[in-house]
Amino acid sequence: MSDTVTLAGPQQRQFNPYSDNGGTILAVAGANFSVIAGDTRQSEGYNIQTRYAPKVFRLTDKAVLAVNGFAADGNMFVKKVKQRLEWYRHAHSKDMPLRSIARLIQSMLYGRRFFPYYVYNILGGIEEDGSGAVYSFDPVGSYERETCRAAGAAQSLVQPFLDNQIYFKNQVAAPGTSHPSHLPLSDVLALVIDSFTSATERHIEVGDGLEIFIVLARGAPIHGLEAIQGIQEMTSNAEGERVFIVRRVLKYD
Amino acid sequence: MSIMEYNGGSVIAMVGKECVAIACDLRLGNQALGISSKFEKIFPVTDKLYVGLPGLATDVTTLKELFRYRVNMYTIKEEREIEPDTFAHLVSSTLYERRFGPYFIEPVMAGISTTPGGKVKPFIAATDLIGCLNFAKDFVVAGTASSKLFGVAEGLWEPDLEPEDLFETISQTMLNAVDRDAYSGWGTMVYVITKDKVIQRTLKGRMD
Amino acid sequence: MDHHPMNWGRPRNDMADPYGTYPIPQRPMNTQTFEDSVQHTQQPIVTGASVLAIKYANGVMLAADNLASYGSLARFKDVKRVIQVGSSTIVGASGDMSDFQYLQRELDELVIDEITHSDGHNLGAKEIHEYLSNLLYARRSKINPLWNSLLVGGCSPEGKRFLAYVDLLGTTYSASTLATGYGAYIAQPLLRKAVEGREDTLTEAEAVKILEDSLKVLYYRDARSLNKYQIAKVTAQGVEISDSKSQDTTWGFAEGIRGYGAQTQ
Amino acid sequence: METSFAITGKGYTIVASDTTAARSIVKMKVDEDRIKVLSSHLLMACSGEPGDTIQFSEFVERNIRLFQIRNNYSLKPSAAAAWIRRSLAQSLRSRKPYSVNLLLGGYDTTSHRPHLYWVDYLGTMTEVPFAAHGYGSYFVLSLLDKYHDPEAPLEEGLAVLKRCMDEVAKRLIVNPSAYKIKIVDKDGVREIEL
Amino acid sequence: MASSVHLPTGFDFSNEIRNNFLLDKGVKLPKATSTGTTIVGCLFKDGIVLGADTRATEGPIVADKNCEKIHYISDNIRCCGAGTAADTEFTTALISSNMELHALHTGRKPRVVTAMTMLKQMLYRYQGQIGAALVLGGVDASGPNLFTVAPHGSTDKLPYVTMGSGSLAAMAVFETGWKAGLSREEALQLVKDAISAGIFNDLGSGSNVDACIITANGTEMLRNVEMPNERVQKERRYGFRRGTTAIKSETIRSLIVNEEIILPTTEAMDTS
Amino acid sequence: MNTFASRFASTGPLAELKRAQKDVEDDEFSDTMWGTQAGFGSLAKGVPTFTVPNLPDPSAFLRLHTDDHADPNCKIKIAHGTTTLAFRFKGGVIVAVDSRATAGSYVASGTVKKVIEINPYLLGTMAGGAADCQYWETYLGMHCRLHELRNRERISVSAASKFLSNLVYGYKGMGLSMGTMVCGWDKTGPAIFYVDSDGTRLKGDLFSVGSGSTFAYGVLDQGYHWDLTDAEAQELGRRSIYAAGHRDAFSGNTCNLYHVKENGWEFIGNYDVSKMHYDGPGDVAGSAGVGYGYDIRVEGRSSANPPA
Repeated sequence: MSDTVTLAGPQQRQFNPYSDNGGTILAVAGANFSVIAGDTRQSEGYNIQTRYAPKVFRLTDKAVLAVNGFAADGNMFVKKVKQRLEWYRHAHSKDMPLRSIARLIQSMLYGRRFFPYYVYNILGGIEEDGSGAVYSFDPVGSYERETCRAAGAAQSLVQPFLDNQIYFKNQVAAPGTSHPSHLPLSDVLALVIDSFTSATERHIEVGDGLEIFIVLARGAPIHGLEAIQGIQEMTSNAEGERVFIVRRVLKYD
Repeated sequence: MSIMEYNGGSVIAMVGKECVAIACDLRLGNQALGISSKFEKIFPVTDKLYVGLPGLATDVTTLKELFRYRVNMYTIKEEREIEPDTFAHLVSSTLYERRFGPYFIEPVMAGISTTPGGKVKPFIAATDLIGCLNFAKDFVVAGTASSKLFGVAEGLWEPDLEPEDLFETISQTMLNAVDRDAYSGWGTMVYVITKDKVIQRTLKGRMD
Repeated sequence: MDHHPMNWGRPRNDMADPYGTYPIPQRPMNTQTFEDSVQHTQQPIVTGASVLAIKYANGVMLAADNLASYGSLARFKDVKRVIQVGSSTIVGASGDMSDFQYLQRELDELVIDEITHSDGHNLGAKEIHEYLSNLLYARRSKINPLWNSLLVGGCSPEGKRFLAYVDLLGTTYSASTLATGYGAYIAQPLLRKAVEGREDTLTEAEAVKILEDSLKVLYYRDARSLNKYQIAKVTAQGVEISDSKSQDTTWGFAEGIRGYGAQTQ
Repeated sequence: METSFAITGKGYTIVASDTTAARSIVKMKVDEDRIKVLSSHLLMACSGEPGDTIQFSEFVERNIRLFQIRNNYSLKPSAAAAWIRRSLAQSLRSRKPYSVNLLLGGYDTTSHRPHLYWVDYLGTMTEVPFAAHGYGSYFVLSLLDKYHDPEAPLEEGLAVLKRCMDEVAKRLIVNPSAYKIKIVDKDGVREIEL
Repeated sequence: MASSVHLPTGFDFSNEIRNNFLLDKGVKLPKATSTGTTIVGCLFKDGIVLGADTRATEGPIVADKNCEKIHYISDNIRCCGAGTAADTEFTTALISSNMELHALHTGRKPRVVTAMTMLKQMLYRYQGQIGAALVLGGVDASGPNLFTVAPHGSTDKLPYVTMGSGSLAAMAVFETGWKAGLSREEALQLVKDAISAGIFNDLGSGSNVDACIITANGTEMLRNVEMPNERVQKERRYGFRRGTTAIKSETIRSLIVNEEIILPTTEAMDTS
Repeated sequence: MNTFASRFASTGPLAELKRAQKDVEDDEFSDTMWGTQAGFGSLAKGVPTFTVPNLPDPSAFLRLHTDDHADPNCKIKIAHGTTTLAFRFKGGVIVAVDSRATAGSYVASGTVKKVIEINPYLLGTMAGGAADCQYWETYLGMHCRLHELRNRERISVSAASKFLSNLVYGYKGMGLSMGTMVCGWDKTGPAIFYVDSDGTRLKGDLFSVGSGSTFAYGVLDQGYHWDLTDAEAQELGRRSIYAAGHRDAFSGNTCNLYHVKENGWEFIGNYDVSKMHYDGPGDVAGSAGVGYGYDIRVEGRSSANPPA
């Protein structure tokens, strides 16, 4: 490494500006919807700080952001993203498209390359062409568009399960058939819930509550959503995409 | 890097209806570098009992030899085959003996025993590297992919699977878990043990 | 950047010299004794222990003892760790007391600013909590933290209750029961059991009882606590912070105990 | 920067090892033979901690010889490999472990099969169709994945070996100047020049 | 190899040198299973109630959802273990066997203090290296006895004790609820509450409540006396169509010994 | 005492660093921040600025929290691992990369796009910190476009790579991790430049970068010569990435193949490494139609030599 700033001396280690608040988030994109979910436990070490701290936030009617990692960084980051989106709305009189939000998040994260936000982000929503999309980020801003992604404490428990059930990885299709490229919403919701109940069983930092956001493309069929117990609509504009939220209880132990 | 990741490898065992299954990956690595794709980590103890030894490869061989020796001595002295739960305790005490200088192995055992009444009893167990036994009713996992295996198995496993269904479940669990682990993979081998036969299959898994 | 295949892409170890730049290998060096770097508050000095808070039917109630410790020394026994901010907010602090006093000054300034605006808006607990979380997060981002864990409770004149936590890292959360310090381990289980699901029915007397029971357990078990405490409540009618009081404690169980092992007499 | 390779082919095993003995930045010797002939059909290439390699290979050589004198027959490659691995693993538990990496090539005269064992300093052993130790392994394993053929006649096997040497010469920062190459087949051990 | 079926007593340190050698190379040792754990014990009017949760963890992963942490020492003595799971398991097993020998030797019912002394002497000898934090309880000729034993060998004698990562949560429950002369039902309920406080407030503890009631009349082990954390029904079933997994090769070994009885065919005698 | 003095000195690197830190402390997104400001573009106002922790040694801080090799338990795991390669031959430039990103031992993604399409004539590859490559190469793309607008001609590969090299050299020692190949076709013909975060910039015919690069070299060197046909060259690229994907734990999943020709780059295809192992890349030019895998290739062949 160069000698630009060689400041010899031991680093002060008493104060660690980071903490880990556990929890897990995941998102799945469908043909014309996307589902973004996170548990609501916030913990530090073996201590449950609160049983309800949301990790998933509605940004616009077509974009939902899930953050996981260090809660203070996460909340601050969401606050700043919302601020930038608000500015955009004032300047352009429309919501920022999803792919632009993704790029915005990249440059905001990379702006802290040398003092990173300890935040894993997953952005889910509807693209301008009406397709469901999921963007996943690492803490310093590398991102890619995917169909499904889990992040956080139990990512390594949940992600291979989703690989198997959503991408049909390692499954040979029955003779004469092929695997569907997109699953229907009801299947995705069931998989999301099972992912979280499984993660709750095996990971101590996952539990308490589950919040699932569903973003539907403009004019997409309601997929029988109204039948889901306790569903709430959070849409702000009647014309465009619709956002719903479903809450479930997870184990408290 | 953890010492368990030096050579890599993972093992899982599951219980089915009057049967058990145990699976391992076949990779032997030298950290990131793959050396061999034929390194089996599951070894027969008796006809109906298999032990999987994921961990540091030199200890895999050493312990395989040690267990074979001790089981043979047991068989000679007692003039009967070792029962699965007896073997589990043999494994446990062998490892705990080295509490302060452990073998870097987390054994997984799967077998079936027959009760005096003639009922078939599936048996699985795992220990940590110093011999803490875990007798689970559903599945046990060990190795570098253990957290991935836990996640998938918790999602896919169901009680009372027939041998062929158990094979599918354990295979899918193993294949998808090791695909997310850099240090496991390079092929998978599965044993399904039922009361009258042992099916051994090599799976067509990802080779990267 | 390290280019070795096993370590590719990671930061390079500067002690090694992979490119052979220098003909002499680097030798280990002894660091200078007085080589100190920028010093901020890197550890708390005079500290307060737990603060407890719950929501109840009429508002929010906070409790904290009056002790400020200097290490293991019970140094100051009349420190007020719960303060009123504005008309409808109470803030309880644990952690470094000097940092808390600085915060008090900041909060006073904030309130005075707000009054001088006299624009009909009032600083509620939510706003004060937001202010504090921004302040503490900004200070942690400068690696110069204010070493406190704060509980902010409030109740609007309409009766809307607010209770939230913020600490030196800027971590925030809210729940119907909160506790800082050892209270998070010792009192929180009791509070959760007593309060969860009954936030809207607990009477004031019940709330006081719950807090006092928890404080008593803390006094029994937390070596940095004192049997002299204040209970503050904030309701739609405003803030009320009690005088210091104490409880009867019993140590009778100790009578029957002989030794710690085989002794019987 | 020691490099050794070995490959098996139709009825033979070739073991090659570079001949440079270097200490720090100095080459001490350029014709060191690191391949020990353990018995009539067994070869062992040793690399690793200087000193340990020689001590360990001689220890192994003498014991294999002793076995032959006592029993009047030689250990088969698989048996010899198991014994050598065990010795190495046990030495690791002693106060001064041998820190050596081995390639063990042999020819089993009873089954007419060539054998090759890859053994590292921890006592990890596996049988492979081709193997390498040292930094060279990072370059030649992928190459051998593509070019190695278990049924290749000796000439082809040597040609593949040549590829390995060329590749290492091309890419490795310190180019081994020369290699010692030994072949074991049904007729026993012989050394060749390439 | 010095290994034998009859093992020499004590630990085998032969891997120690090698492992230190590996440690020096900068590799990390894997974690042993630990029981973060809430374990408790309290006195009541007729005896002792012990309690434990049933979660075993490896780091943040739950290794065993329903393990047993109340270990058998003798008929009238039980011991709850927290800390390194293997250590609690083997330490209690060793003391249990020594207690049995001691009982046979003396011909008397074993006393709790004897077990306590054996445990503290053993743990002290290993200077905290054996990570077992124990709650020991039982009823003997001297009445009910309840101890804690810390990993370094220090002990404590109190009417109500807790150990493990959930000990603070459980102790809070005891401090508010325990009084001298509790009835059996009250004591059991208090222990259940204390363990539940650990299960729901400490991430290292979880799953079910085990309890054990020891009185002069006998010992009652209440395994899984409360199961507040059963997994909910999954939303879907995850069976696979047979043939979903691609296989490369298969060998089937039949364990049924097929005996075909072939009667010796009487060859036509060569009469020529 | 020297360091004590330097703490209060107004000259020297520490003071400079402090000034820099002070500048960014107050406003994280200063006016020069790249991207939209309140929705209004503020392009090319200069180099972006970054928040630096207020510590004597920020790079040690970064390393403490992000170097997953030094401390596997570090919280912030930046995606890593890769094999990329590019070579020049008579038909242009072949660029082939794998698609795996690992965080510790966890395979974080198997679908990473490691070729960054800077513009229709320029490709950048991505090895090292994924974010570093993505960000700086996107930034490079912007400047290449600006160069085009200013000068009415396309930027040369050499200039583009020099620009990138200068950019990252400015952050040397701060903890960036990037090993990239800028490939393209300009007036001088096909060109490849290797640029990394140390500030190295090398022109060459054949490079492979990343943790699996040695394995790729092993295959690449043996099959490479200038007069390869297009089909042969593409096959060589695929085969080399397969080799690395197979042997290196941190590379694999799929191979993305690009071919840069005179009129711009062309995406040839995406090939699954495991499928290449068992069945080969499929029906594509240059493929022999069989699996690359050693076991597949030598199936049924034995080295036993029993006497006839």
